[in-house]
Amino acid sequence: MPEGKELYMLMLRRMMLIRKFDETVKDLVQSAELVGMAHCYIGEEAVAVGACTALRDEDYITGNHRSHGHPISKGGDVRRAMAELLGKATGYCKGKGGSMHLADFDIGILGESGIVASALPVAVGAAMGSKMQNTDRVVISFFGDGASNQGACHEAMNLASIWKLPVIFLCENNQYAVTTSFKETVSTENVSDRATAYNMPGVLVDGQDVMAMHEATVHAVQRARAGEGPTLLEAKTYRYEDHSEGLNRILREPYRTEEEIEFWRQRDPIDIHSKWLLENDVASQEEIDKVQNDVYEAIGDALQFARESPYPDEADLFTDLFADPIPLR
Amino acid sequence: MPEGKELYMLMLRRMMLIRKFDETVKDLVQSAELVGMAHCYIGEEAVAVGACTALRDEDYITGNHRSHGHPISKGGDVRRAMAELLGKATGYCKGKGGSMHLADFDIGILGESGIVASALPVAVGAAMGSKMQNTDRVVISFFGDGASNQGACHEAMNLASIWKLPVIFLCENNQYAVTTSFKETVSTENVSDRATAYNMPGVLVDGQDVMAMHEATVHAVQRARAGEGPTLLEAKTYRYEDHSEGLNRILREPYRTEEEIEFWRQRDPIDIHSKWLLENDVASQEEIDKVQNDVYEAIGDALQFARESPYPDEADLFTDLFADPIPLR
Amino acid sequence: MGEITYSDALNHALKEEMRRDEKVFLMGESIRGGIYGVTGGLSQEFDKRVIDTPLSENGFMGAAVGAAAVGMRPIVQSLASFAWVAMDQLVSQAAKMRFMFGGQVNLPIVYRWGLLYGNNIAAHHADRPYPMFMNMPGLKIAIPSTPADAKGLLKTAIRDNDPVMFFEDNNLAGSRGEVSEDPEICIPFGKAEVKREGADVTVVTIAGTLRPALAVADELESDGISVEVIDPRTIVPLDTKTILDSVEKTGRLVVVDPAHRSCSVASEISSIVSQEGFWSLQAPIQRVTSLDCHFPFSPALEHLVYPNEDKIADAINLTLE
Amino acid sequence: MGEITYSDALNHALKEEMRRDEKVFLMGESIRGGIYGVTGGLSQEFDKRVIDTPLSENGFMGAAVGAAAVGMRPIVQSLASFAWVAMDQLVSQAAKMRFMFGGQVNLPIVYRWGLLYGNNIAAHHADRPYPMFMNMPGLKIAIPSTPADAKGLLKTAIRDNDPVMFFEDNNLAGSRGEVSEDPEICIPFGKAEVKREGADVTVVTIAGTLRPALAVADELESDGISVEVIDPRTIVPLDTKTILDSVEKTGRLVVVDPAHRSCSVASEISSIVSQEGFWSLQAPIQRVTSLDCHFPFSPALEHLVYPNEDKIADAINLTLE
Ligand SMILES: Cc1ncc(C[n+]2csc(CCOP(=O)(O)OP(=O)(O)O)c2C)c(N)n1
Ligand SMILES: Cc1ncc(C[n+]2csc(CCOP(=O)(O)OP(=O)(O)O)c2C)c(N)n1
Ligand SMILES: [Mg+2]
Ligand SMILES: [Mg+2]
Repeated sequence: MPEGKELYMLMLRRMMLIRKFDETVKDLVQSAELVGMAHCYIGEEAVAVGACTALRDEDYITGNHRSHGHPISKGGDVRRAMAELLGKATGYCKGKGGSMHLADFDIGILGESGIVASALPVAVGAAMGSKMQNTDRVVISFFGDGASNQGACHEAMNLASIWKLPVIFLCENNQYAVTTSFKETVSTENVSDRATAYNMPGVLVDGQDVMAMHEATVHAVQRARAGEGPTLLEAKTYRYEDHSEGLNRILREPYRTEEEIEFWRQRDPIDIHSKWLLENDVASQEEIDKVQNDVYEAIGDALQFARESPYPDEADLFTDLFADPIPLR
Repeated sequence: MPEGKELYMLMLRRMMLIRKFDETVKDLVQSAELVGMAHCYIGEEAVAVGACTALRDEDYITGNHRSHGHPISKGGDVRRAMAELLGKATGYCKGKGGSMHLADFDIGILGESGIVASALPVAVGAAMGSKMQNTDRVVISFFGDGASNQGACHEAMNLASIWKLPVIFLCENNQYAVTTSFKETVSTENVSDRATAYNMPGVLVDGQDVMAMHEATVHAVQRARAGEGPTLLEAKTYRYEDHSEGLNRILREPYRTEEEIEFWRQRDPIDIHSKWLLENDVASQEEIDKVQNDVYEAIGDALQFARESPYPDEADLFTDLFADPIPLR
Repeated sequence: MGEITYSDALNHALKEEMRRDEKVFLMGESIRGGIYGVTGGLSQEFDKRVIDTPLSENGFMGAAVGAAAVGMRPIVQSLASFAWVAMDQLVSQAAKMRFMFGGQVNLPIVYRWGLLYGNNIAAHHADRPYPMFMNMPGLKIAIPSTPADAKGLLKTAIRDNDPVMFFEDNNLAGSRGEVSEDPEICIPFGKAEVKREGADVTVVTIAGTLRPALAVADELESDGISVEVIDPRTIVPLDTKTILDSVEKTGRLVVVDPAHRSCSVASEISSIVSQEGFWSLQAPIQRVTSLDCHFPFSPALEHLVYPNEDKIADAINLTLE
Repeated sequence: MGEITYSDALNHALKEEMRRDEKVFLMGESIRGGIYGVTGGLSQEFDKRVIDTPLSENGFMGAAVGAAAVGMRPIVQSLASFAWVAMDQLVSQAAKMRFMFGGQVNLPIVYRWGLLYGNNIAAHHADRPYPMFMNMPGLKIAIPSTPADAKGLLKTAIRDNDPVMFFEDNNLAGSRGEVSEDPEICIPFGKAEVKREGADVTVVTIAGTLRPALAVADELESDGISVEVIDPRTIVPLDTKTILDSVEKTGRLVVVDPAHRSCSVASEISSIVSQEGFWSLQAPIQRVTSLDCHFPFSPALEHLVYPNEDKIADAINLTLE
């Protein structure tokens, strides 16, 4: 696992990759080249990047509908991700999943779930498997403030706690579920306050600060690997974009103020980290710009790859439903 | 609502009614006169009686599979309850519900659910309805330690809290779910510790002491009527019987010790209350004996009523599915 | 009378019924902002009767049962794919409560389910669970396919004293049609509508498949094939008589249903007709359904799963062979 | 070979497969004590591989998916009526995951569901949801009706690399039959068994209805009516060929299914045969199912809902009219 400068630059790179990836997604939705639904992670990059850089390749993550940041943070391939979004055969899921369902089992990305909170029990199961097989692999399960009100969340956290499983429940509290403020739906002040109900540590982290996210996750990972059980991390963060691309067009009333959005834009995770790199003499502006340029190129390349990739074939429809296939009706 | 001696004697009477009712149920199961499943409340009587005597007739309760104590505590008719258990047309549900599904909507008994924790959201809805209709009716939802691990429990408590609904969540912690100790399934020491996760008071009560149960419930009811929202009460209690009648026959290994059972028998709720009545000169032994005799008579009468009642008619099958009926297929 | 959209027709039904009866209220996720179209403007007029909920479908769909049990008339809004997380309350409480308690309680609840499919929405959002609910006693099920049916059936659903599963096909959201402004016009449950008369083949359609079926019928007209198209509108209760009468006339039946094939409504209607209309049938009944395969995201694949005009035309032709 | 009970047959299958492959483990509520019969003795031999869970079905049934995704082979035990609370994990994860992720992952999970009905257990415990799961792609479904099938199908289910819904009819728990002791005998999925040969009418039975159907067949024999009885054993995959071949021979079909009527497996089989076997049919197909009504508790009512010998005999006679 990278350390020191290598780590810090990797954080920068991955945050920038996500940003550029999702800005491209925005454009593609606007031009109708990308069909279906897409939920951008812009503004929240530090959360997944800080967390996933605390993991080994063989560790696991599960994610949700806001779905591009998690796999990219875990080292996912932006080409295959972009191809998936365009429904191409070269995509992560051969075009069968689309934006909300990226997965790369080879590097522990156990997949994103479009059903809110539905991946949490799966994450618990992966941790069970890890423990039963005597590996020390840990699992991070990403979920939103909205998801925290689902029953699945309760059951998953309790199971993980009583069985002391190596799971980190990482709540990305971007403060809204679609248009509904978490203050109106979560009965405690913070989602992490609920950790006491499961006898696990609950840690509130600044989700705009990739270094803080990383550090908090490192602790939780240590705890998990040591067999001490799960942790609930809550990252306070913000999404700049609509809940999903294009949704605001049909919104009758704004649900958040321009000031609020602006406040959070001032706390941009990439800016904060860039500044930190500069102020601590970790990297020069040129180095940062170079990462930026590399990332632009990588995403440009990914888009080209996706565009040039073939669509799946009719015959592909009839595969992948079962491992031991049966005739389809 | 009764007070003073009238209340204390009512408590005694209802506890004795439940005890005798369920002892009769035991016999009926043994002799195979009662078919299906039956879960006895023996040993836990103080919980529901202490709680329901803090309610008005028009207040609501919901219950679970351990299902005879709740309606009797709320003033339910033992004749109609017993008739229901025998599947008779005169039963509360015309024989359609049976032991696990007693209800009396006329006096706020919104029904027992055989699916564990499934009545909690219903209770929350009744409280919503109460509030929307500007009544000050409150709801008590009874559930077990096992039920506390269901997602429905989490969702119900959070909803009640954010909407400040007049619900009391009353956990009957008899320490086991079938053969599984709550210590192995609940991640906190007490179920009531989870109240903080919903920003509501969590109160641990001695479930063998009907006076303590009553007092704790009175407080929670006041809070609910005042619009201050829900409370989580946890009654530590114990069931003397099998999880359901006859289950131990097929059990391979005992899951609790004779000593433990004996310990709790020494804390019998009816004994404790009788002693209290005597020691505080509220009632004489003769008065207590008289209640006992009355109760024996009432249950004897209920059994006779149930036995002599007719079974439902074939035609009854085709009613009650819909209020605005459609042809049945 | 005027032409309005399917979405607006639903909106009007809600508005009229909420004005008519103050016990009617609405619950759902982010519905006050009207993000999903239909509820726009309602929070302004009815304020506290339009409730934004947390993401706790099992919780609030069960709360609807409790509220109904004590005298309210809740309407719950969600997407069909989110029924899975709430299944226990829908089945164990909404569908079973009345019967189990011997008829002591009425449960006037409308669960409004958006049906998304055919729009590259992928497997997690594309469910069409109405056949499953049809296998569960205690639930009425309506699936309107025109603006007029949408309004008229929703009004009936709201006034009905039983839990109604009301499926709204989002593919029709913007489709337009004549809709009466008379607030007393309700469409009774259990009455199919012959959407197009014909003599040679009966086509029964569910939800959004009415439109491609009508298009095919128009096309085949020029080949001299006369197709009768019937929309049952409610599948519980199901108007078997209208369907059987039609098959008696035509001797041929195609059932089109966007649900997966096995144990679909198409299967049910097919088995009813093959039993009760056996002696009228001159050819095997054909089912045109979604394949028993999840909806893939890719635009290159999705349409292969779903019934379409070609498949409907082929099926009709098969019955005429 | 020896006569053992249906429950013991299941127990043997579990034991043999757990010995064979240490990735196989068991989860469920209070299963270590063996209270539900089948798991008795397993916790003694396999200790940590037999896990008592909290009452969190959605949680642990989803955990099974996660465990399977990383290489384990979980077996989950529950009752069919408790599927509702876990529906999201069963549908959104177990059934959809493999397809949605383009085949990246195998999910070798067996969900064992006890079917209770016909024992005055009332509506909350009497569900028979297999037709609903049949409407959901991605799940294989087995429903054994004899001890030999129970053992052989469960072994196949455990070795299969896909999620299998395995329904165990508790009415059969104590029924006895010959069962091979050879640990390598597995019964393949998708192969119906002709349980009794006959020439006049084909009766297809699901789950526990095999026994009353065989009894009726024996009785009708003396009236000179020869009944063929077929148990599909798995409904996904469904062996339509064996059924169609039989109908080709007999020209008559009765399908018996303890599920509710609408959108049942009986509906599905009926609609398949009425389409693909149309020209063989000499009489309308009859379905004998549970009514579209919940199971009432009362001993006076419950049996009215359920298929029984009389209803099966009547249906057979109808096809012969
Ligand atoms: C069970 C379920 N209910 C509703 C939805 C629709 N939905 C998708 S995302 C979302 C909001 C989720 O909020 P949160 O968990 O805070 O995540 P965020 O979008 O803010 O990242 C909703 C309501 C869904 N996908 N699944
Ligand atoms: C959803 C669900 N899962 C499992 C069961 C089977 N079951 C019935 S009661 C019970 C134990 C319940 O324990 P608890 O909630 O503590 O109540 P107690 O029986 O101890 O009063 C179980 C597992 C059920 N009825 N519903
Ligand atoms: Mg959020
Ligand atoms: Mg208990």
